[in-house]
Amino acid sequence: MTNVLEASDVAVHYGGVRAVDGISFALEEGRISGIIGPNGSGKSTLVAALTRLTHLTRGELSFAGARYESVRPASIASMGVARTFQTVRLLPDLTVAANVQLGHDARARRDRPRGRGLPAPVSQALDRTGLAEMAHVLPSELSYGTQRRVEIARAIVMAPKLLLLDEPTAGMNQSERRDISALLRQLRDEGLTQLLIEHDVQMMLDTCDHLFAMAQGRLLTEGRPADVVADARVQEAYLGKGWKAHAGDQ
Amino acid sequence: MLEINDLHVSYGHVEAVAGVDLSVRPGTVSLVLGPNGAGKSTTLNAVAGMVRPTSGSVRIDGADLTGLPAHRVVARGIALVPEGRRVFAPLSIEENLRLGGHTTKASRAREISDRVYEMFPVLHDRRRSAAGLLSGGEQQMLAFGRGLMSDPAYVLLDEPSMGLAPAMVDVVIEKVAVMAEAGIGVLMVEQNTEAGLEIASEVTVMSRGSVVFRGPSERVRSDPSVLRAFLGDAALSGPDSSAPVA
Amino acid sequence: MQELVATASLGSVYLLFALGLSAAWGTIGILNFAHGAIFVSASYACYELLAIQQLPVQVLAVIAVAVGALLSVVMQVLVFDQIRKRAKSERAAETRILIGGIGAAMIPVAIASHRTKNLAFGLQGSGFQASVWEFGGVRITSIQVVTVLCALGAATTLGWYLKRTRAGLALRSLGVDDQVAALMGIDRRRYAWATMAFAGGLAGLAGVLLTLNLGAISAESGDALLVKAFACVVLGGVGSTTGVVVGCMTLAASETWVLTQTSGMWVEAVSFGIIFVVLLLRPQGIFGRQEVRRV
Amino acid sequence: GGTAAGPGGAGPSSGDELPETVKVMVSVPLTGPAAFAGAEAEKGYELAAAEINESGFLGDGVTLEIDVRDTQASVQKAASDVTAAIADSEVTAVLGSLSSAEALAQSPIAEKQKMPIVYIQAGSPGVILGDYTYRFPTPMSSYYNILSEQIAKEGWTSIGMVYGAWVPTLKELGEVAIPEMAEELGIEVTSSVATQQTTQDFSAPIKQVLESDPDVVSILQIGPANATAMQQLRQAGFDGPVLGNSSAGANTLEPAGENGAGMIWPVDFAPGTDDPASIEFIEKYKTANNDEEPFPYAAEAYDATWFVAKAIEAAGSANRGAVKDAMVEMAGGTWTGALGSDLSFEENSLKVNGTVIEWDGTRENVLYSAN
Amino acid sequence: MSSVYDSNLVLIQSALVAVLLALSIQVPLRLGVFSLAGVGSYGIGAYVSANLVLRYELGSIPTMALSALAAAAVSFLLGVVIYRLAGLYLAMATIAFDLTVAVVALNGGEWTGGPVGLFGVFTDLTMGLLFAVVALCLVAVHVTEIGRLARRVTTVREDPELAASVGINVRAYRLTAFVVSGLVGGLAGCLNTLTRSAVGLQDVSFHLVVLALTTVIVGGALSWRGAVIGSVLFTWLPTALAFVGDWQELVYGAIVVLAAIFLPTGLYGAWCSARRQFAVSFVGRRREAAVRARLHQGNVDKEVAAS
Ligand SMILES: Nc1ncnc2c1ncn2[C@@H]1O[C@H](COP(=O)(O)OP(=O)(O)OP(=O)(O)O)[C@@H](O)[C@H]1O
Ligand SMILES: Nc1ncnc2c1ncn2[C@@H]1O[C@H](COP(=O)(O)OP(=O)(O)OP(=O)(O)O)[C@@H](O)[C@H]1O
Ligand SMILES: CC(C)C[C@H](N)C(=O)O
Ligand SMILES: [Mg+2]
Ligand SMILES: [Mg+2]
Repeated sequence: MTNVLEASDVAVHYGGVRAVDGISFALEEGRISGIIGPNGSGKSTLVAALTRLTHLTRGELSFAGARYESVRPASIASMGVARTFQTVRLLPDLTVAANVQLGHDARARRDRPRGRGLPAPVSQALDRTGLAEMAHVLPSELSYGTQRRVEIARAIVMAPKLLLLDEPTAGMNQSERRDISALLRQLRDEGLTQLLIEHDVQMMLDTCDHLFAMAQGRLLTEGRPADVVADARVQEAYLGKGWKAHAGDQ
Repeated sequence: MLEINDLHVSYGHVEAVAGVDLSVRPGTVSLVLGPNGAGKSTTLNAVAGMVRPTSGSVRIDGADLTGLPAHRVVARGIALVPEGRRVFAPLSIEENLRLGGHTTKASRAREISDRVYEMFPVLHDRRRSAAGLLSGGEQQMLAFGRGLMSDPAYVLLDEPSMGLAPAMVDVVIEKVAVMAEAGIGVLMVEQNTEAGLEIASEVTVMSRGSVVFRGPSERVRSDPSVLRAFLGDAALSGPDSSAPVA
Repeated sequence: MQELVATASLGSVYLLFALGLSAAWGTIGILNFAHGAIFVSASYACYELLAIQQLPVQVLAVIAVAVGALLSVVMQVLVFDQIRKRAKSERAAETRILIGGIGAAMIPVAIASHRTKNLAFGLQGSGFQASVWEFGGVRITSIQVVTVLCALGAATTLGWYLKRTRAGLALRSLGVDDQVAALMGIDRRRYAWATMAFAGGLAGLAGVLLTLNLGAISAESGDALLVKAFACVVLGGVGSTTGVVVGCMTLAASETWVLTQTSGMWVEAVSFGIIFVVLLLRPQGIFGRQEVRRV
Repeated sequence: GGTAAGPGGAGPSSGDELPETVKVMVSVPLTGPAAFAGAEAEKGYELAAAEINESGFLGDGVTLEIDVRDTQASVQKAASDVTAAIADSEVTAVLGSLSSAEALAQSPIAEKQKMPIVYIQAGSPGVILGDYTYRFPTPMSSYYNILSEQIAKEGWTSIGMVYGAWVPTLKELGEVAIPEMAEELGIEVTSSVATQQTTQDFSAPIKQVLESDPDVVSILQIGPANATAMQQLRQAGFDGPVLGNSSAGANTLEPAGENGAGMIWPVDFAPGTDDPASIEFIEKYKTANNDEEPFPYAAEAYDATWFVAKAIEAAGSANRGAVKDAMVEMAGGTWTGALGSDLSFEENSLKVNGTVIEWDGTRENVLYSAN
Repeated sequence: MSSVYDSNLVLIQSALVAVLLALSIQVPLRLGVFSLAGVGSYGIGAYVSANLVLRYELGSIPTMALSALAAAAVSFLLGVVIYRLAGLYLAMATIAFDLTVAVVALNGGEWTGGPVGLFGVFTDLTMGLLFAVVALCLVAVHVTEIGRLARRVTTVREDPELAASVGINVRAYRLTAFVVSGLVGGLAGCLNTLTRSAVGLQDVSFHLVVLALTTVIVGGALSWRGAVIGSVLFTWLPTALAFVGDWQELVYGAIVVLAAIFLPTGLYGAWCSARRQFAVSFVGRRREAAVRARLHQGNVDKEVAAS
């Protein structure tokens, strides 16, 4: 198995805050990797570093074997990396379809195939995220959970080699999450490598092939999801009693 | 008692909430469930005065608050912790909390903020830094803490556990239970159904802007199929049926 | 030495004017381009009043403050509140508020210039004559002293109020997100009116003091001051009271320096060059806070 | 048709007889910063037109109609007025703006499209372009040196200046006319500070000028700035004589009160004159305007209107080309009117002798007239 | 007809120039760059073109090309320098730039004619060419308002970080905004000089900044059509208001205030929403209703039911 992305000794410090503090890891091709970790442990900052949206205090990044820690953020997309944001970032004046099309624009220069219809990949992405009926609505008219689906659709339509998802299902209920989880797995089966951040441990267990646990900007442990979740340090730092009770039920 | 009667809210000619009845007794937690777009947030926003209901009424102990602007609703003892955190990004954590206590006596506000810091030590560590720099979960903690600062009689929580790590979800849920014990009426929208059900005494399920099920939470806890029965058709429609995800 | 006096007095005039502008902009997010018109109108109202009734300057100052405050609140109610109510987002409202202010400014200025036939007007009807003191070759007028004291007093009070009081914090929160501020129990309108009254009052005071200081102003005098005050606020950093003070004094010092050291042809170039360079080094102004933004 | 600079209208056709109405357009600022001057000028235009029509100067049954338009202090509007006049085949001539910026926009259009235009005031070089453009009177800089007499008489030997470099007329005075006059008199210019349009506080430049310790200070500003500069000059401790310019007139100095007293400046026209033609105008003006005394703008406008009327009469035609020819002829001779008697033209601008006046804190007094 | 055209010729020319000046502010605005440097470019274009004609006797087309390029080059350098600034800070820095150009114009000696300016700038510019040049600019801007480019422009304005994540080089877009603003602004200044045959200090002043901004905002900030509407309106307004005499400034001000309040998206925006309203209420109501109905359907919490 080859590694799509490798990071070595990555650190991001903001003044005295060591948001990410020396992390090395690799994302294997064709797998869904997950990151769990307490709030403020540096997960989103790590994604920002991987997508060059924040500076690196130190460390090296490589994608498909090529170093990229000093390219500009806009080149990340053409490398084949797409992402969603932890907070919904949609353009309020564009319809849902146009917001999704923005992702499509990144890879296609022609945007109107025939007539006035949407390009095939766009309609497909809308279908897969359950947004087909809402294509011509403005984001402000959607509820929070539905807005998050648009974020996901915009990322997958870019047909990336690597997809980074920062809490894509926050604000969704369990069954909606299961749908998204199924979608992600299907995408994996189609060969898409993914990095998923979620606080829903059950979902992570169901979705991920590999799990990283972070705490205080460092990697606590990594491995098979069930093993990581069973790790005492992870239980201590992250899961709390609620999970134990739930795990007992199972 | 907080009573919501036949509440209707429209955005333009879309009716987001179409005749919702709800009530919250002091000292209890009332849980609202429902799919995305059901109108849960809209209901809470209408109670808090963020949007104007088109008809229906909101009362506390018989006194009418329907359509009052948000700042006057706060004065009547209702606090809303809005969806999506919405902390004052450029202001410090401390200032965010002080703003939460804008209508509270200074000494009382200090007392509450001490408790918030105790609950979320990370907020205390970073109390002078700008709220906008916090991680998503940390901001959620701050938003929750800020909501407590007004020392409300009723608190409306819109997905308080969103983005929180499991251990923090426990802290928040526990805190909500404590609040209810102290006599505060809690109206909570929560996607983390299990956690919510643990402390709720009543459950309401909304779909398409109206209430489709209401009952005591024991009934749901002991027999989950009850919920499904009440959700009926709605359970079968939605993105799942029309737009296969998997 | 005399340069220092000139700087302090010019800077204080800028300051009195800029403080109000900055107070409304840095808190409730209203960059009022009618501030100059309010300033002129207050002074003009005093001038009209003097034609009817002889009044001492102290009374005139009070009247100017009242007129300025009133006009400013009227603009808030009739223009800015209305724009806010209809704008989709804060950003969309920002430019419209600018334009609304520009339009609103034309109205009182048109009245004043019609009535004065575009001629200079002054407050000599008050019979006020500034005393001139001389200390070791340095000449200071009583009006200069009063202007400096008023400006510094107002700046100190404002700075303290915004930083230390509950209301000050509430005001700052309104500038960030007024919907959530309302959820905290903050009455947006009341604060907005109070702020605008304060800003307008200061503009009125500045109007009278400047008219006495210069002897005469005309209906258009507000415009030039507006650009400079805007520059001072940006230079110092929006939302920082210390910043406004520093911004005003910096601009005044550079202007005085250029005017006294050179033939004066390049004054504007030097002062705008300074603004340019400062913004390059500190994009958020000297005392401004960096925008809080994370990815 | 033609180039973008405008259409080529022919104007009233040449004939042996004048039409019943001869149309002349007036385009001056009646609003904005120069409105006070425009309003005074308007009285002059109207007084002259009334007189011309009452006396039947253009012949029996021929009336001169003046169409007054406000340039609204806008250069575009001023230019568009002239284009409109050119397009209107009934308009014979234009009485152009008194502000340099507006006149500069009007002149090329008029010259190119062959429309006679007569300005007042507008003191920039580019205003007079050729045989279609005339001005009453020459710019202030051309008669400013009549102040030499006073300077020599008082024995002043040094001068310092604070001048508004953004006004063409004042820049010309500050950088050319006064230095030349000083050189001629053998006196020293000790300091010269330029101010900008946005300068409102003059204490710094005044301080710089006073440091060089001149006998006399020259304050060259527009409108309220004159009053301010005088007040600050006095507060800075200078109580000597001050040379000004004619835009300190029209009671502009009143707000400075006592501090304004002692400023002297030359004008092309002053009510205290002893020229018989001027006195005649003053009497007529007073009768028409409740005994008010005329400002120079009214006298200039009065003469400009008469200039047009006389050209039409001499041409015996309302045709623009014919009127222009008449104007060329007249500009070669002498002129007697409100501005004085037997005056000559220089490059299509009326040369005036000038009068020196002094502001005493409440009114203007004539010190002397040049001859 | 032709006499109406003739007598309004100057107004038509002014409107055409105003359209370009408005575009020079609007284009950066659409990219989220609150730059008012277009007015400085206008001044540069105005003075450069006057010199090209007076000194080198160039024809109108080379004059236009060279003065637009000169302004664009300066604007580009400005962009490189102040790229980091945002919002009203950028606005202030660009105002400072404009006023600096004004100071240079005042002190430029024989190159600028100082306060007098330069005059007698006659060329072979025809109305046809003038119309053609403006139309060309409008077409070029129109291309950025449709399809892919429009979406990308919107993204750069609304959310630069999102833009980067979908592969847009934000810096390049923003610098392009400066260049385009310089080109169009410079061209506007050049055309103003060539049509009026004179240039002076009034051609680069704060007043012009205010006018251009007002034009764009009242006309509509998000489309060239807004710039056109605004320019026509503000060019004709003074003439149209002549009948109110002395009070026209007052009426003018009131109109601007009312537009700021009641037309949150400008005149063009108001026209668009009126059209949309019409479409919704008479044509698409049924379709819209169907969409809305779908919006309300969510899926159900099967997890709860199953657990
Ligand atoms: N720009 C910044 N300046 C200062 N501190 C920052 C900045 N960005 C992030 N931090 C801090 O770095 C830490 C890591 O933040 P990050 O958002 O990566 O956490 P996270 O793991 O994504 O948390 P969550 O699960 O709550 O989203 C937090 O404590 C946060 O406050
Ligand atoms: N500002 C708005 N304009 C128009 N429609 C809106 C607006 N806000 C919400 N809606 C619509 O109202 C309905 C109810 O939305 P609401 O946000 O209350 O749902 P919700 O139950 O809170 O969903 P979620 O779980 O996703 O937060 C949705 O169909 C949504 O599309
Ligand atoms: C009215 C005057 C102040 C005009 C001035 N003489 C000029 O040339 O513009
Ligand atoms: Mg995060
Ligand atoms: Mg919601």
